[in-house]
Amino acid sequence: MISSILQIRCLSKRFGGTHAVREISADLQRGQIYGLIGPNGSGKTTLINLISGFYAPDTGEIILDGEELTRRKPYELAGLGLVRTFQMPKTFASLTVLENVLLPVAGDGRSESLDAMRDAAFDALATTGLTGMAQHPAGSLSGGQAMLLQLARALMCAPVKLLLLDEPFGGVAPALKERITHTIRQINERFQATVVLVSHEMSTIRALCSNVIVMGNGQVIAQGTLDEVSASPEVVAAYLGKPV
Amino acid sequence: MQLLLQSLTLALLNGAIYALMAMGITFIASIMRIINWSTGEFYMVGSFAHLALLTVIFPALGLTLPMAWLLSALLAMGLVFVLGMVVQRTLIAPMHRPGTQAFEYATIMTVALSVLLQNGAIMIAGPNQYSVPDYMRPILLEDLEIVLNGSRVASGLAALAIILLFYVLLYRTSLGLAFRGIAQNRLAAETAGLNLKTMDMLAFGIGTGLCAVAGALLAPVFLVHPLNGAAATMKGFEIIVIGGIGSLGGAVVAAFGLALVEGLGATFYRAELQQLYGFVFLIGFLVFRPQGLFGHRERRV
Amino acid sequence: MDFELSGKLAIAAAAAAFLTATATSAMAQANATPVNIGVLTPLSPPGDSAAGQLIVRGAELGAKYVNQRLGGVWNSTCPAPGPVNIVKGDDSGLAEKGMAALRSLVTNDKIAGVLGTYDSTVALAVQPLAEQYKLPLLVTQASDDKISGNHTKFTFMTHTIARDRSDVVEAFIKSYGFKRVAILAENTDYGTSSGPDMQKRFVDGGMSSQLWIFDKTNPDLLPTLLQVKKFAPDVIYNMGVGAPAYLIVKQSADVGLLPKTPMIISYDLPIRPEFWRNLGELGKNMIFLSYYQPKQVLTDAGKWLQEEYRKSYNEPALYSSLAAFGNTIVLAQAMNAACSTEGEKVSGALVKGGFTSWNQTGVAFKQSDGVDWQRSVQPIMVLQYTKANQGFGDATILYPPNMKTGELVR
Amino acid sequence: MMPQSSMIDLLSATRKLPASWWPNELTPGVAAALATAFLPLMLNDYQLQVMWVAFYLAVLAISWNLVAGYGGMFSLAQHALATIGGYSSAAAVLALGLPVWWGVVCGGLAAALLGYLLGHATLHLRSLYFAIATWVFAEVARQLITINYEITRGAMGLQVPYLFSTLDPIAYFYLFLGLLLVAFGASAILLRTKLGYRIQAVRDDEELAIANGVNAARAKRTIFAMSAGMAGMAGAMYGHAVGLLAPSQADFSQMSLIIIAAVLGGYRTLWGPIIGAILIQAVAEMLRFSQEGRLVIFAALLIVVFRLYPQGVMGALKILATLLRRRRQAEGKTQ
Repeated sequence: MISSILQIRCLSKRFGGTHAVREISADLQRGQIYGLIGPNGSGKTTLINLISGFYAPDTGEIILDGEELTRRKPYELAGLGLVRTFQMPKTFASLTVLENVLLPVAGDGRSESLDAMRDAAFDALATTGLTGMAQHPAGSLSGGQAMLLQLARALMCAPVKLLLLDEPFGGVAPALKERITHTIRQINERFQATVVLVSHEMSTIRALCSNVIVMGNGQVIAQGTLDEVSASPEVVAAYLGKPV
Repeated sequence: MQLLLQSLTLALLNGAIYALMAMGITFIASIMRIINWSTGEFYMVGSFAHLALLTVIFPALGLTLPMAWLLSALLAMGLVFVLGMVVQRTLIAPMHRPGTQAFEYATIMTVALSVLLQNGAIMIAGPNQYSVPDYMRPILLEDLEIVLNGSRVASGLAALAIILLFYVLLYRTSLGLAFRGIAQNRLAAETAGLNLKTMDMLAFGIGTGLCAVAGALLAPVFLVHPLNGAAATMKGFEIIVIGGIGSLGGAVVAAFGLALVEGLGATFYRAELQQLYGFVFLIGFLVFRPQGLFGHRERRV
Repeated sequence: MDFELSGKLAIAAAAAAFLTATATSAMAQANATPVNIGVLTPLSPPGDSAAGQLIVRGAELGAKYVNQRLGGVWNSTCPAPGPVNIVKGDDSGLAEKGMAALRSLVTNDKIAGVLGTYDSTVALAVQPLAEQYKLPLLVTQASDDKISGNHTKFTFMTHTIARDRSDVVEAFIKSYGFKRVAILAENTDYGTSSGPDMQKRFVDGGMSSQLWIFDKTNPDLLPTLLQVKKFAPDVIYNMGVGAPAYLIVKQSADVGLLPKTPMIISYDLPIRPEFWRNLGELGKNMIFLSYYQPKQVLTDAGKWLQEEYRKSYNEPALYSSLAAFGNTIVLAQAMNAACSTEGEKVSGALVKGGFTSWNQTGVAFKQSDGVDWQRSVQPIMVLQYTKANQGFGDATILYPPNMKTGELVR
Repeated sequence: MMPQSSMIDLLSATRKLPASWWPNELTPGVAAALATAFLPLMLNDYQLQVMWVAFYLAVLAISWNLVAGYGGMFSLAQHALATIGGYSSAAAVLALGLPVWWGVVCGGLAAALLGYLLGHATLHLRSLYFAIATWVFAEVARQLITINYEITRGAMGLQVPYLFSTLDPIAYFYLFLGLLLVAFGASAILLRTKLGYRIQAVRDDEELAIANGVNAARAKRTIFAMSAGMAGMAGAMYGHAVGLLAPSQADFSQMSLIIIAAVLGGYRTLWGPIIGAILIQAVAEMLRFSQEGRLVIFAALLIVVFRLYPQGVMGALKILATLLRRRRQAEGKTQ
């Protein structure tokens, strides 16, 4: 039985003179929640963009559940079970919240009718606590609610194999953080989905993640439990900006 | 040979004129991220203001100045600068509402404005075409058997001077620095403490003023009538695409390139396709280099 | 009884008196009812609104003339129904707008006839409607020969078609011994119908001729003119209308064609006051086609028009205005001749012909073969200015030979 | 636990779900069309002519609203696509000898094909460049039709056969009413299909749509081609209703009119283009005393309405409805 879900081999990406991601290799296990941490500019968002197909890598390959992703179009990835959220919570502002949640079902390559997925959509809304907003335009949501909406959409991308979350707690009211944590757990449990969580909040990382990956200067500099990596001298150096 | 030489000379003069025509639309597009569809109409308003100043108001005041045409053209530019700012503040700025795509809404507004100004001019100005007296006597290059229209030369030189002044404004003043910052990144510029409202208003005023001075300078060459702005709109759009939005140098190079392509194509191949040569040139850019000559690709995400 | 009877009689008499009075006043009112004549012409883009305005001016002055000088329509032999009134219909130069405007003129304004069409497309589109409504349609300035070639009962044409102009220009050019003719035609119905026709004529006649069609919205004609220069013509025929006509003159000078090469402007643009303001010295020696000349003896109506036009607009009337004026008074005369405003009768009267217009030629619509079906041919003159700022009246008449007043100045 | 208001929302949400292919907007649309079908009993020829031209303009405005309003592609070629539809139909009828109805179909298909190719070439461009690119396409089409006058008769106008043997505007009134109903119904249904959601999602946020599995490029191309086909078919019918084609139909002033109609009525609304087109025609007829000023007044009207209510007449109506509802609720409370 293969328990590995995502394999990254020698992934690199340059922007002009800056080497945003350099030769990263990693292997993520099915059903785990990973924390992806590192100082600002260490390449976390670039890595997410590479895995989700928004950037084409200069070198390297990404394999999701045995499928090579690098040659896939970004929109095909959702159908393969790879779902991501954005740092600035994005919504389809002129569609209603309900329509937002149903949108993945309207994506290319999905055969279910919108009608058949209605109950699932309401389930997703209930999980994220947005039921009362179903008929409101998504543009009227607060930042935290919009983040929850992203997760509700993720629930509709079933079955989710890999969920990439870019700063889901940034600027979110404390009351909603609980909801977000709860939803992430739900997705993780329901689909046995692997979650990669980029965050600066160590308390939520500690609460959610079994494993932590630390990036610094475009490379993975440490991996392990939070306690293990906190003890690593490279990590301390990267955060404090001192040479090793 | 003589034909080629003459064609090249004329293309060079046209290039300067096209550059001035396009400067305003490019500038507004780079700052405000909208297309000013009423570019041609501000050009037309400028030409009428110039006509009125030069042939009615100056004589009525008993003004007889050397280079009165230049003064009059600059006054026309000033008038339209103010008009442009008023239009921006009252009609275009309010369209930047949250939740709307500013580009579409502002563009629709300028389309409506162009219909209003054009047909208003038809109503007010009537059916005739006007011109102003030539600015300079024709220049005869006898060895080459080339005649140059004095007004073309004068307006071409004035155009170059204005472009140079505009260059100084953009690259040697703090206001220019602010404009360039906004053109790069509106959000960052706002965070840096620039008042985008005021800057947008100024940018629209300057852009329309540049269109207007083009119309004024070209009054003896391309005449004054309600529909004379069509060429300015057309050249402006072509040059925006070829030169790349936000690049002053790109616009100037594109203007000369366009004038050359059109001039040579129409002189040495079929003349009735003149405007289509420019379009083909432009389509080439859209397909192979959509960011234009000096524009930069925007990073996504 | 008696009282009752006389009472009844009195009431009856009073009623009769009342009825008579009402009827008379109603008739008086009916007499004052204006006869509406429609002017269907381009007054907004994409149509050529400049031309449309001139046509409207001519038609309105035509109505004024009919009312002041002819005493309205049905003035002599029939009980007069009243003055003529002009109703404008804007066709924007578009066929569909023209149809709607004509239907509006018929339904809302109950027009008794329509004139003014400027674009051939509009004329061709409304022609079947005029048949349907039995409405006399006087085509003022559309020049496609299909219009008269369609042989419809209610369409009448006073405008020159490609062939007429070609005839005159060809005869003129031949008589002065020109051998190489450059034709510059705009890409409107005017240019694309006459330009190729004329070039073919010249080539068939053993001359050398080349045709350039240019876009009306393109203000930079220098490349075209450089080709013209390479062709080295001994005469240039300028078929621009409005702005392009001026631009051809100005830019011909820029490439050195003017003042060496004679240039013919295809219509009477040079008689306008802004001609000299716009062109100055360049206008010297300009040859142009005109449908009249001030020294030519105009009819009383024509003289009246020029005077009134100058009073109203402070400039001489151009052909567009003259033609619309002529159409208006011809239509009024036809109504008078028919003693009716019914389309059938008016068009019958029009075919009988014999109307006064602004020039001495008069107007008659014979049902001749081909393109001369119900078309009144107007004489065309070729004039030339010989000095800068010359008055229109002082221009030399070069053609036709029987009106010639001087020699061509090169 | 759940507050009462959100329970109500939930219930109404369940009702308003995109469950059925029959969209809510379609019922009043069909009702209005049926009511309109009786209008010829009251209207004269001229009014019928004005109405059918309004319907034609409404169809073009609907097709433009579909790409620009719902699809976020600010195209400026709708008038040219309609013109191309007209000339393609003329080619099919005059050169190939096909029946007029087949010509109309050919016109729609030709415009759809060109629209697809144009979309393929330009849809990757950013909004500003895309607008200019489509404008260039329109301008090239206009100039080519004008220049090749030996084939198209250029500005002299190409005479084409009428669709019906009669010139009676009643026939064309019903023809264009039918076309309008089809165009309205098709867009109402389309917006409730998966493709409709895809394109609206792409309009709101292309990246997010892609991340949710939407092939944005394909959705845009498809909508663009459908809208072009709608315009082309309308243009072809127009040609056979007027009996004449001319390059002036591809003049930019016609595009301005389409934009004014769609935006005045209500940008990004289903009813807006129809209301706008009819309003424009009605105002034009009321302004018959000032024909030259017609476009000036339209433009001024658009500027004022658009400035106050960016959602056009539909937006103003919505605000009015909300105010009325609030007042009624307030009255209900006081009683």
